[in-house]
Amino acid sequence: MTPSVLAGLTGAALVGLGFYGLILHPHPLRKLLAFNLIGSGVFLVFGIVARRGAAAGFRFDPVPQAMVITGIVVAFAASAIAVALILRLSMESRNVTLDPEVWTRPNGGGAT
Amino acid sequence: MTTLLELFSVAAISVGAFFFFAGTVGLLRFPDSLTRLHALTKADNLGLGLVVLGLLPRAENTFSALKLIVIWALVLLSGASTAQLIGRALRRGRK
Amino acid sequence: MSVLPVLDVVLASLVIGVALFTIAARDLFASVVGYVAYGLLLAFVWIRLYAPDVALTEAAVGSGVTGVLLITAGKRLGALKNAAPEMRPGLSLKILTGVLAALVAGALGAAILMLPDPPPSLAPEAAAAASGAGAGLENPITAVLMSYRSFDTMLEKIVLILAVVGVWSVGANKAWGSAPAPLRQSRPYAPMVLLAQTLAPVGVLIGIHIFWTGADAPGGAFQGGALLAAMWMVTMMARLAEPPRIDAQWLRMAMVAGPAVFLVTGLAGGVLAGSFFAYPPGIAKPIILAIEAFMVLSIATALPMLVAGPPSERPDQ
Amino acid sequence: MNELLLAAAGLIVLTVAIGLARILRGPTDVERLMAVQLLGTGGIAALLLIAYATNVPGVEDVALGLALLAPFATIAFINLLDADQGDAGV
Amino acid sequence: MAELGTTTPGGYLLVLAILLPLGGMMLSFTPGGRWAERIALGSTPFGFALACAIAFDVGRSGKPIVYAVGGLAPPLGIALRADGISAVMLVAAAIIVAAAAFYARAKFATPEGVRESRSSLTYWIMLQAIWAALTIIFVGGDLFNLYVALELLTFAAVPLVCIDGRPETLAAALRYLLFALFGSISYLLGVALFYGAHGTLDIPLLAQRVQATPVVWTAAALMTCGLLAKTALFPLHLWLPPAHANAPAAASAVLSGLVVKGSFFLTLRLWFYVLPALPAEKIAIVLGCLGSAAIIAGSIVALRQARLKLLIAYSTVAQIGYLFLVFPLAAGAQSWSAIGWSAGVMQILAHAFAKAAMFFSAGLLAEALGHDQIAKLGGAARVLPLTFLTIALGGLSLMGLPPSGGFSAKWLMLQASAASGQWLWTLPVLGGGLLAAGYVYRILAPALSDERISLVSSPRRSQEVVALALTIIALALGFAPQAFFDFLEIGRPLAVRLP
Repeated sequence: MTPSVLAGLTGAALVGLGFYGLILHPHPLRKLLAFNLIGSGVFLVFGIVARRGAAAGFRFDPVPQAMVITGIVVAFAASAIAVALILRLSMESRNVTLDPEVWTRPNGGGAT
Repeated sequence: MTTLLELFSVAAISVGAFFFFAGTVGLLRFPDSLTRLHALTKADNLGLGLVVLGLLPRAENTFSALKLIVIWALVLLSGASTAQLIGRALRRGRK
Repeated sequence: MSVLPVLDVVLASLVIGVALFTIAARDLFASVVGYVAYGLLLAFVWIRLYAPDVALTEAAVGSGVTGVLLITAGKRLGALKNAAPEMRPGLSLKILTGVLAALVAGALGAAILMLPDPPPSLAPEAAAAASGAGAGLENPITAVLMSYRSFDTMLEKIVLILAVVGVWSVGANKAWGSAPAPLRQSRPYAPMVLLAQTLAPVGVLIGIHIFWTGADAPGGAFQGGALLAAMWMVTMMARLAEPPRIDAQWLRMAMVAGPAVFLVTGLAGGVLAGSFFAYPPGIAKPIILAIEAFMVLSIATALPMLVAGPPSERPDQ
Repeated sequence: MNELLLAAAGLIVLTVAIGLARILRGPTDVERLMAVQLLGTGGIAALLLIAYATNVPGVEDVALGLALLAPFATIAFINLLDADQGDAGV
Repeated sequence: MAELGTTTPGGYLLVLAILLPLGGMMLSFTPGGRWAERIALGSTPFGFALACAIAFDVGRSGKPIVYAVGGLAPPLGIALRADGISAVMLVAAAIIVAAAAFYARAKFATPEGVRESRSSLTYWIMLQAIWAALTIIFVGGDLFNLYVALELLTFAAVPLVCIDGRPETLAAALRYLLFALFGSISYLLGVALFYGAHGTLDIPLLAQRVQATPVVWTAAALMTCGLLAKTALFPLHLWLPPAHANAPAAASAVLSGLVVKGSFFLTLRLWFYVLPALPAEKIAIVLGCLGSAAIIAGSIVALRQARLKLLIAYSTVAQIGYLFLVFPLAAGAQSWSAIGWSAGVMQILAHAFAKAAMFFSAGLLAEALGHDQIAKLGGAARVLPLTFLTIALGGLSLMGLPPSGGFSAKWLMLQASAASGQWLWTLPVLGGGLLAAGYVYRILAPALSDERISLVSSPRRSQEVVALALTIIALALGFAPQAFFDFLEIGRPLAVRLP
């Protein structure tokens, strides 16, 4: 098994693991970690695509690698927003659940 | 590279790897946090130091060699400082 | 048979093992620590994929900046005992999700094994562009980021600014304009100050070095900027510097500088080089380096602000 | 010769990986961080060894970056510990 | 196809249309304060003019206009392309963004005595960012570039949801963010596979190269799932109602009217532009069934809502369902697929305008009455006649009664079902119309009663007029001439078929 195939299968496994965590974990920070696992799995898939594309004197195809760098930056920005929201939510309500039931107030309203 | 240098390099790297091994054993087997911290810092400083020492003769140019030394110095510095910080926190009985 | 394949298998199983731990750990903080370790491991995987540029990015962002962000969040949320949601998913849901996840992973794995051979690649095109109309950059990734797909790169920096505004916007109304809370609440100990005082100047040099070599060797604006950002963070964590007020003009100008210069240069390209976001031949490399220098500034200011969080109501201590 | 470097790298990765059991076992958060720190240092060593064995350019810079950022997680953690304890420092 | 990689005469307009809101956003951020509002409002006429110029250019040449960014043609470079549907969407987005900006002046003007306030700076910056992201989504020609635009859209939309900072809005924003992040990462995974299989991400180049291989199917499935999560198609819709109902009206209108259309637009791009060569009849039927389920489920839940804004948000879930009927009704290169295509685009436009107007009205109503409980609306129509006229006319379009864009869309859908022999699709179309009549009646019936109701404050006439103007556009779409539908066909790859 070549390193790139191995990394690709690792990426696939990470996506599966993250997917499982994203759906099942009730805590939003755990969901965020799971999302980041999926993200890195996806980047690994880009990585093997880049590695396979070695040609013309390059040991890799630079285009997908550049995309991974862009992707890492975007994923970090996403994590920062999510963390800010989670921390704010925990400060406001001492309850960080995302369960819609909890937030449905029978007599709520007046939102404009 | 002369044979002697080669031998030195291999020896240093092997001992370095051994120190990592020892550090890990310490981290896992030592009874309490402070002794584990002790094991960790040894592995950090000596293990990496010896590996760097072993790689120095293989460096292609002075700049590469300099980078190796800077890496070691940085790890030494941060290892020592964080060990102090962790030790302090542990001594005060906080986790 | 070489040692390398064995190493690869060890590395892959480690990555999956730590990822599994991150998902399965009972304790929230343990899971966060697992994720930080995971970020480190990924940097190695990238080296094995001949992607030192990505490894550098992963090392700087994955292990440094994200580590601080997540550890802070994990520790704070772990301290709130009643913050943990009560409900636990039932077994049937677990099995169902597990099967679904396995299906996704299986399909993806199969797709990866079925990728065509010989693989398609833009490497030849990139090589041709680098020798012809390209930017005269030896590092093909920098050429992709700054020339062929510069539009993406500019957008990505704008995403960072937007994220900063998004993070600020979750703050309290009356705190608007003031500074985020300090990264350390109390006075620092001497070893921490010493560490920051030594680390920061060395780190700044290394950051600039990595940015500068990025045109021709692995490295570049983002990696260099991320290291500089980390150095600013370490000085703030040791209270050698404080987070700036969010309405500070210099801060906002620094954050906008990169994408703004990029945008203006892109527009100017329409007049001077015949196409928006094209560079005049001959002087492409210096222009790209100039844009990158501003982007380093933007990244070095935006990342710490993302970690520092929204403006705080409490007066600085 | 390169095989030897790689073997050393593999050995180091393997041992520090075993050290990661500390993340699992804890018992305290401090110990979990120690395991990460060991992984960081061991990782730097392994990275340098692999770099010299396989001749990938730029790996030293990656190691340099990792070395710079190694103490970050610990410092952030200590800062939060002190904040929790209302400690004024010395 | 080669000409789709080279710049055409009007191509530079596309770059300007993107850079205008991007530049405006950065320019607003630096000085902050009142400048953000001024720049956002000031740039809307220019953006509208650019969108019209693009539409004019596309119409005149009868071909898509193209710009190769940096003078570098795909596959290495990135191309921007505007065809008929992009041009129409650009104009619609410019109008709705301008309306939202005008409407939002009342609530998001920087208060007296402060240099800058949290909610106003956030609103004006995010509004421009949404506009920029949508512009890129409508004209982007490269799947990765579109990914960055999708993320830009998410990061701009999420803070708008929790702009008033109550805990339940924070939870809604967080749930939205997690769904959206899942959606974009799933999309990105598909992009990786496409690149790995075919070495390009440029839409027309990819369309030439794709074959029905397992890799392509996997990529398409991943991207579609991701986009569906972002579009809030049933059963991935759970995040939408709390997010859209909790945002301020000036934001909800943009979120419901435009933002979900962004990811839907990319779903269209994926199946009709990247993958027209795939035999995707079964996928089209699955999407159509999900859409039908969304129509029925969304409408029924809307019928049971106590709050007006939640009702309107669930109505969005239902109306999104209609959009997905376009997949079975416009599939392939049949004689009837042009009808289905027209129906889909008409539904996007009619819903965008009508829904934005409804949210504006709901916001006005809640501000005037101090609540938005449907049960307590008795007599409100007599004190807020203009607002209720808007709700009634918007409701007309949602139900699909003539004369309205909603009627045209649904009528065309029925025609396409008939022409293609897919009679079953008429059931959700008609059933959804009846249910929509039910929930619109639920709002209007108590409001038209004789009860007395007191106002907390009287609504601003200018805001009421903005909302009414949007509904009038939604109605006027019902009179769209054949030339308009011909325009929508420009650049649609019909000819590409598997042998």
